[in-house]
Amino acid sequence: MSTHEPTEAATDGATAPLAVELTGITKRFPGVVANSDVNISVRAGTVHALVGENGAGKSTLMKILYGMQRPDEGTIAVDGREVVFHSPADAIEVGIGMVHQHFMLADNLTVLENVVLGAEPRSGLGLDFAAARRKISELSTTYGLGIEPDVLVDELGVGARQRVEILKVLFRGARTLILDEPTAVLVPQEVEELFDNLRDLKAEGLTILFISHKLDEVLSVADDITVMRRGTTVASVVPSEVNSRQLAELMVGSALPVPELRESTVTDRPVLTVDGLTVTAADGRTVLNDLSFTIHAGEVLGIAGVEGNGQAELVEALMGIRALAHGSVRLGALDITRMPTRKRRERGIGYIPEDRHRQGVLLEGTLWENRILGHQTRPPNVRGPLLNRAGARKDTERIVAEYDVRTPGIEVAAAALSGGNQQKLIVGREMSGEPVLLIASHPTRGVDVGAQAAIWEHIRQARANELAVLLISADLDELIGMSDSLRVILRGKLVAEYDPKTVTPEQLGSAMTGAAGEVSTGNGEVA
Amino acid sequence: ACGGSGDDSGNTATPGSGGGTSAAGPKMKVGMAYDIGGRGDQSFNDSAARGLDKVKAQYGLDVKELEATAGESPAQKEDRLRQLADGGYNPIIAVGFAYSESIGKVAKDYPEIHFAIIDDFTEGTDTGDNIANLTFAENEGSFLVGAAAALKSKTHNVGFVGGVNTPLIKKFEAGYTAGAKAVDPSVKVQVKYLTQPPDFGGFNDPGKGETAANGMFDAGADIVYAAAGGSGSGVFKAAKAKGKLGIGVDSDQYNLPALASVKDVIMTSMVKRVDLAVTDFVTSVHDGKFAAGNKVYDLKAGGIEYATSGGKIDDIKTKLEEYKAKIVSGEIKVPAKV
Amino acid sequence: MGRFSPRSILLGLAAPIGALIFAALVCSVILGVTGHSPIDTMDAMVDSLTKPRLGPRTFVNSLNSATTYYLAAVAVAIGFRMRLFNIGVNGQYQLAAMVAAALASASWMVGAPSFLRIALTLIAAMLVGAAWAGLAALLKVTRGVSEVISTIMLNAIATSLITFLLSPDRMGAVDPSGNDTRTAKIDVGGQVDGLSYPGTGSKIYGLVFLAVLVGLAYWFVLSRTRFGFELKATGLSEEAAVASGVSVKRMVVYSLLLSGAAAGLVGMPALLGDIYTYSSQNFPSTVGFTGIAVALLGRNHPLGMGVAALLWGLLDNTANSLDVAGVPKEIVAIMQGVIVLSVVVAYELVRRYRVRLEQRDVGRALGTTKAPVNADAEEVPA
Amino acid sequence: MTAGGLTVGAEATAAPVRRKRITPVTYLIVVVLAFLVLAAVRTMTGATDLTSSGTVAAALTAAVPIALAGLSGMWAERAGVINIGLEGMMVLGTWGAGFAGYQWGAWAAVFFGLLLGAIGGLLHAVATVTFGVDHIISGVAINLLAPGLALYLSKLYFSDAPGGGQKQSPPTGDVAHITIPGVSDGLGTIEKKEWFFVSDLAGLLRGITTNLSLLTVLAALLIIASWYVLRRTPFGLRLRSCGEAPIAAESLGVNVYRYKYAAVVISGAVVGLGGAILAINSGRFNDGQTGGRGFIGLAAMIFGNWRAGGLTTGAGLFGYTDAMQLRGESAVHALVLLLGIALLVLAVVQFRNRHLVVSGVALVIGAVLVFWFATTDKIPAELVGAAPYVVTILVLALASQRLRPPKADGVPYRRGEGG
Ligand SMILES: Nc1ncnc2c1ncn2[C@@H]1O[C@H](COP(=O)(O)OP(=O)(O)OP(=O)(O)O)[C@@H](O)[C@H]1O
Ligand SMILES: Nc1ncnc2c1ncn2[C@@H]1O[C@H](COP(=O)(O)OP(=O)(O)OP(=O)(O)O)[C@@H](O)[C@H]1O
Ligand SMILES: [Mg+2]
Ligand SMILES: [Mg+2]
Repeated sequence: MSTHEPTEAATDGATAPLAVELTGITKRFPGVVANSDVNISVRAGTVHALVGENGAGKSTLMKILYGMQRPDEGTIAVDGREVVFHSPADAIEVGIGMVHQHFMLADNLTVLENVVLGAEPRSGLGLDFAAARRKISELSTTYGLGIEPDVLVDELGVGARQRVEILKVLFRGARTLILDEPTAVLVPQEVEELFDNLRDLKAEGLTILFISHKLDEVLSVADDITVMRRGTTVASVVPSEVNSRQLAELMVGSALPVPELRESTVTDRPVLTVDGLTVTAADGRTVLNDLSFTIHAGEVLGIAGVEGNGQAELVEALMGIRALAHGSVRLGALDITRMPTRKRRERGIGYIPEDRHRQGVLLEGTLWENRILGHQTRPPNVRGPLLNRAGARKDTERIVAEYDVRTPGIEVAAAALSGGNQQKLIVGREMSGEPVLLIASHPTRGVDVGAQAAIWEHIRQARANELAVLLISADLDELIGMSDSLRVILRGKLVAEYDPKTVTPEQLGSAMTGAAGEVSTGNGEVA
Repeated sequence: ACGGSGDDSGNTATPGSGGGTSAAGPKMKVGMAYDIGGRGDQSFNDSAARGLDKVKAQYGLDVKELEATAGESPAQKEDRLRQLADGGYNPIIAVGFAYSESIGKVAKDYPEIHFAIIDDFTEGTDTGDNIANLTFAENEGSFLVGAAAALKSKTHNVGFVGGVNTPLIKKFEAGYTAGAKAVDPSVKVQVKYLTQPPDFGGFNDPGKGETAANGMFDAGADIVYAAAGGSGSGVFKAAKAKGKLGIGVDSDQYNLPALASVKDVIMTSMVKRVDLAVTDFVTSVHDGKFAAGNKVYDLKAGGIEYATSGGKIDDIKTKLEEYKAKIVSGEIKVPAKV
Repeated sequence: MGRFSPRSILLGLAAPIGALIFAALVCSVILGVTGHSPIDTMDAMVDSLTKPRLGPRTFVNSLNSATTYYLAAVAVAIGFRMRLFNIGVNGQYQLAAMVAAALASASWMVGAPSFLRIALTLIAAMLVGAAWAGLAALLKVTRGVSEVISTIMLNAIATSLITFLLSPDRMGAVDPSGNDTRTAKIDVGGQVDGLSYPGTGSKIYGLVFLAVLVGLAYWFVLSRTRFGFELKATGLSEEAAVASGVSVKRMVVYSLLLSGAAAGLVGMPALLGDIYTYSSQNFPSTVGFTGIAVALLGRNHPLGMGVAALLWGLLDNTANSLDVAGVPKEIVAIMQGVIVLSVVVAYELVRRYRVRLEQRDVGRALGTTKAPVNADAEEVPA
Repeated sequence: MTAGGLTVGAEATAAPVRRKRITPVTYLIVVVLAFLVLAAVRTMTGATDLTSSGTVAAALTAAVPIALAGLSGMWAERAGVINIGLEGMMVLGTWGAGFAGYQWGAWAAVFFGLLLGAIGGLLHAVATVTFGVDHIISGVAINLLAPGLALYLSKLYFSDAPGGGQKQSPPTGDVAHITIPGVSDGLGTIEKKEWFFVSDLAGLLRGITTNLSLLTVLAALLIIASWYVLRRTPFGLRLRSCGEAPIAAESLGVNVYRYKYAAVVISGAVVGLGGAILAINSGRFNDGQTGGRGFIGLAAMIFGNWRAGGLTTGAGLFGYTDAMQLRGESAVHALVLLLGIALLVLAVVQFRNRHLVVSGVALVIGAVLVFWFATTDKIPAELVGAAPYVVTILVLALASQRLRPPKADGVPYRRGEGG
């Protein structure tokens, strides 16, 4: 493996003109230096990948290049000319477009409105809807995006939203595209389609800056790779000279943890028995259709699926947040179909919600108040109807210590913690009070490798102590590595069952998109 | 009787025993506490202000005028009166029955000061040796304008717009209806109150007055009596747009600058001489002739009148004077309640 | 970093004091520009608190106003805590005061022991207030009607209903002066004695202790009970509360009922301690809206609202003195508005500063404040 | 505490599928049917005021300030700023109109109303956009400040003006009113015949063609213009994007602060105009003149689902019942029957949609109302004034709730902190 100083990369590609050159970029936030003396050169007409741990400063750097943040030090040159951006408008002006890590879409506006926003074609005073529609259809066919301009974004799935984001950039005639983790929410097949699109774009001479945590993807699509660690560039490599393991080690500075369960602890004591679970939405659509499964003590059941296929509804139904239209749910021998959420939690169901900021923590509450959340009827947090503040504080200290939550104290607001540390606090809380069942939605999403490993380890230990786990994740490696058995959910139905020991991510991906056709249960071996 | 027009300057006034003023001494200090509308409401409070202005010019008074705030507590009313009393104002006039409770309490603590309250007389509440209650027989005046309305109406259909549904305004209604029926027992009297207490917005919402009056005109009325304070201008506006007539209240509204644009539809007004009551009262204190207790300003006392400005009722004046004479003589007893 | 560190206390004080100074400046400018002397105005306000007779009276009146405002603020704050906007405190307290006044003055009550009568009156007021607020709760949880609209509408409906009920054929009584519509007077047995204060004949409402009690209860319930925790949690994040097993619908109902019950008490100190009748003329009629301002100014905090209520009461009760001094008393309302606005701006600025400090502390604790150039020092747990 | 309120109870957030949109044709059919029922009730009860031209005209006058308040709220909230300070800005508008009107006439009054309202809006924008103050708090502060300021200035400027006072301005004068002569008279003749539907329609048309204030026309144009600007122009799109997804807007180079400022200042100007119209229609500025119309406008806006057409309907409903209750008790009595029938129809509709509980409640209330109508001659005068409020609550409670506020409404925004 050969790595060289970032500056050498520039000389390396001296033959091609530089589309973008960032020199000496430094950006400080209160308490953090997000970027420190970063240097990157991007050759025109290439796909340049940027990799690094969570919080390494990738997004910040890209936001600086896109004019959303102003660097404290350093310069930006585009096509050889030095530029200063005051807002994204300036960056768009010189042909830079960015697809953000999180969707930047207004749900209640149409695709057309989202796309033209800020760059509207006009006729007189008004917006020229006809011209916009024409141009969008044109772009959509050219790049095979399959986008209808007049639907509300609200009605689109994640894949389509991602394509709308790309369309937004193309609509503005960008020559340099920044894609910040565009594949995080896509299944392998969608990722392939996206990469095909990227290759088309590259062929037309566009330059692409691409961020991903999925190193295989990076290796398959990138021409150059820059590695960032703790706010600065540590290496510049070309894909042909590294493998993903080496790349990962460059990122973290040490070996990668792997999600895996060591030995089976599955018992034959059913903890959660779901039978014919059906859920309908407010508008009468069936969002979950006749789901049945059982999780035993000491078993992790993984659910694979493209986001938006009913996972969220399933979790909510199991937690008692959403009512069932039909079917029953039993916890052990107890029928909990109509039990309110609190009672379920009191009976020993732990819950790691998918969106920690919205559902998992009170951002403005202190850590010990967050410790009480969801456990407000149980010791050590309460005595009867009264709070036991001392008890809660003490137990928070325990969690902070046991789960390695990095914080200056338990009186700070949860908002002051980084996402990974918030997640560790949530995991610690939900593992308290000896739960019998853990419902874990994306427990390691957006968490860095160290914290990820710690969370896996905690789940493993609890499983050994006969915890039953329902695991939902978009990370197929995590699903395969951490599950005792796997189910695939598609359009609100459980369509396939696999043995995690033998299944490949590609197989899972096919089943998740329905591309597997008739494979259903037949293909999978029952665990 | 009218306030004497004797001397122009207060300095030459006769020294009064109770008034606390003397020829050589400082000016007599008069405190006035208005109700919510305050000076310039073109109505009730303004009438009191006119009286005050007159005596001020006449006697060279030192006056202090304060007014109430909407929604305030009784304690704040009481405090207002006490501040005047502590400030050495004597006499003190409270304009409006809202001061009824407070004046009773305050007067007890300041026996040397003369108080007057306009529009209220409640035994045990605002009565005392140093309180004069200046009240009006609004029903009598309303009777006369009711009679005028019935005499003038071609449709035998007249209207009454009350500002807020309070007993006081009901007194106007009672007199008005009685007057109209006395002339023409078959006359139809439409009645509408704009708001219900504690919402007193009805005294100050011409828009509501206009809508209500329009409703009455559309339903056949051709003359509407606006016992609605500031909302009356809306009634006149409606009348003007529809070529009908309105009757004013409290002052001679024909002559108010604020109503100049609609004066030609103001047939008459039921005039309540608050100004007269104020000048009478201040004069009495000035002259050392303060008298506690209820003084009723009625037709007989000249405290209630009907206005003839504009000449629209010149033709029926004799008839109205007949009714007036009968009321004064007691031959007609005007009801005070609906 | 403790909540009570010197820095924290200093920052906590900086906002309100800075805001008050700023508000005084703004008002001085307004006064100056319109030809009134800010100094004289200040003088008049100070005088109203220090002059013999006037001073003690202003103080007592302010305390009495504050008592009423505080109760209204608590009523509002119970809802605000969970982002429920009970704009309807105004209607709730008036309706409650009217019914309670009718009950307390009812002839069958006259013989009863004083304590019992007062207790019954208070309970009735709370029940009526809660019931009227409960309508809004019902509409919200069953039909999703925004409580903002429904409580605005219910305020207006309460006004009509009160007038309807105040008729002597219903709950009202004939007023001897014929000038008012009101309930019968509550006789001595149903009244709550006031406390004398040296230098003035005005008395401090006996029910000032009720306000203190309500404040204590508010503090205790919110910070020490499960219910209070759930209320706060719902306010901070509705979805997190749902996920943690809070039934938000139930919380809406409970908190609106509690809020309404507290609102029901708003009129009681004045009713039982001073006015003794519900009168359409003379009963304070806008306290509910004042309560909103006081709650916001006091940041829903039991002590903060107390300070805010006192400040409000003081300002309100110096208005007459200003008028006497020849300064338009409306400057008080302007002052109140400016204070609310500048206090929240100041709090926001301090909050931003505090967050930066907090993040810096966190950064320090984690050792990321200084950018490590070579990060190999820290190893990742395997 | 952040603004925005709880979402509980409003099931609207769900249903990301394509919703059935009401086409103009169905809308028209529903309106015509409703009017038929109204005409039928009028014929049955003989309460001509239900559809008389006078009622329509009065309703229009009453509705205009409320509609403008609602429109104002919509401008601000579409850009993500909750404006509960409408009431205060409206007060500023009334005062501005009083101040300018008596000196320079009614059109100057209009302009000053706009101007003072806009200044109020600017204050709200500074507080909420620049300083990130909670929108509700800022609004409450403005509601405190504005009436105080108006009164303070009144004492200064109006006390000594002829026809003015401490709490009111001298007369403002009025703008021209238009009547289409032949049409109005012809319709008047038809209206008097009391023919079923035909006379009712004539009353409706006559009401909007007779003695129509130019200010009403102005308000109508403003509503249409607002719709056009917000829905059909780049400016409007950017403004709405700030209320739906400000960070997305920022990421496309939209200066979110600028659009929020623009929206809130326009909001202030619009409600200031509403205040000015109120003052001019009343003939002058008056303390307490707005009487909560700002809040009612806010209610109309929520009622109308943050849409121009919807809030106009809400304001119209309110103006209609308000006009009715002021014009005559018999009409309000008839209104009880109308409401009863409407509820019974709703009960049937909801029954077919299988909303059994709602249907049942509507049935019971509807039946009670019809019974009440049948057994009484009039409604107690004290309760008549509550009619507009009761009707609004009932409509909101029983109509299906599909409210969708702008997503980032009331959410604080700071540049460079998102994403
Ligand atoms: N607006 C901000 N204010 C304060 N700190 C910030 C801000 N934005 C980013 N940071 C900090 O800067 C660091 C770099 O963040 P950045 O989002 O660039 O990381 P990243 O490499 O994109 O991570 P990820 O893989 O999780 O997306 C983080 O530690 C974060 O704490
Ligand atoms: N928009 C923002 N405004 C203020 N502070 C921010 C913002 N974004 C991030 N931060 C701060 O940056 C720090 C880290 O945030 P972030 O979640 O991006 O960290 P991270 O390093 O990516 O963590 P993780 O690896 O767990 O995802 C926190 O202290 C957070 O409060
Ligand atoms: Mg991150
Ligand atoms: Mg990132």
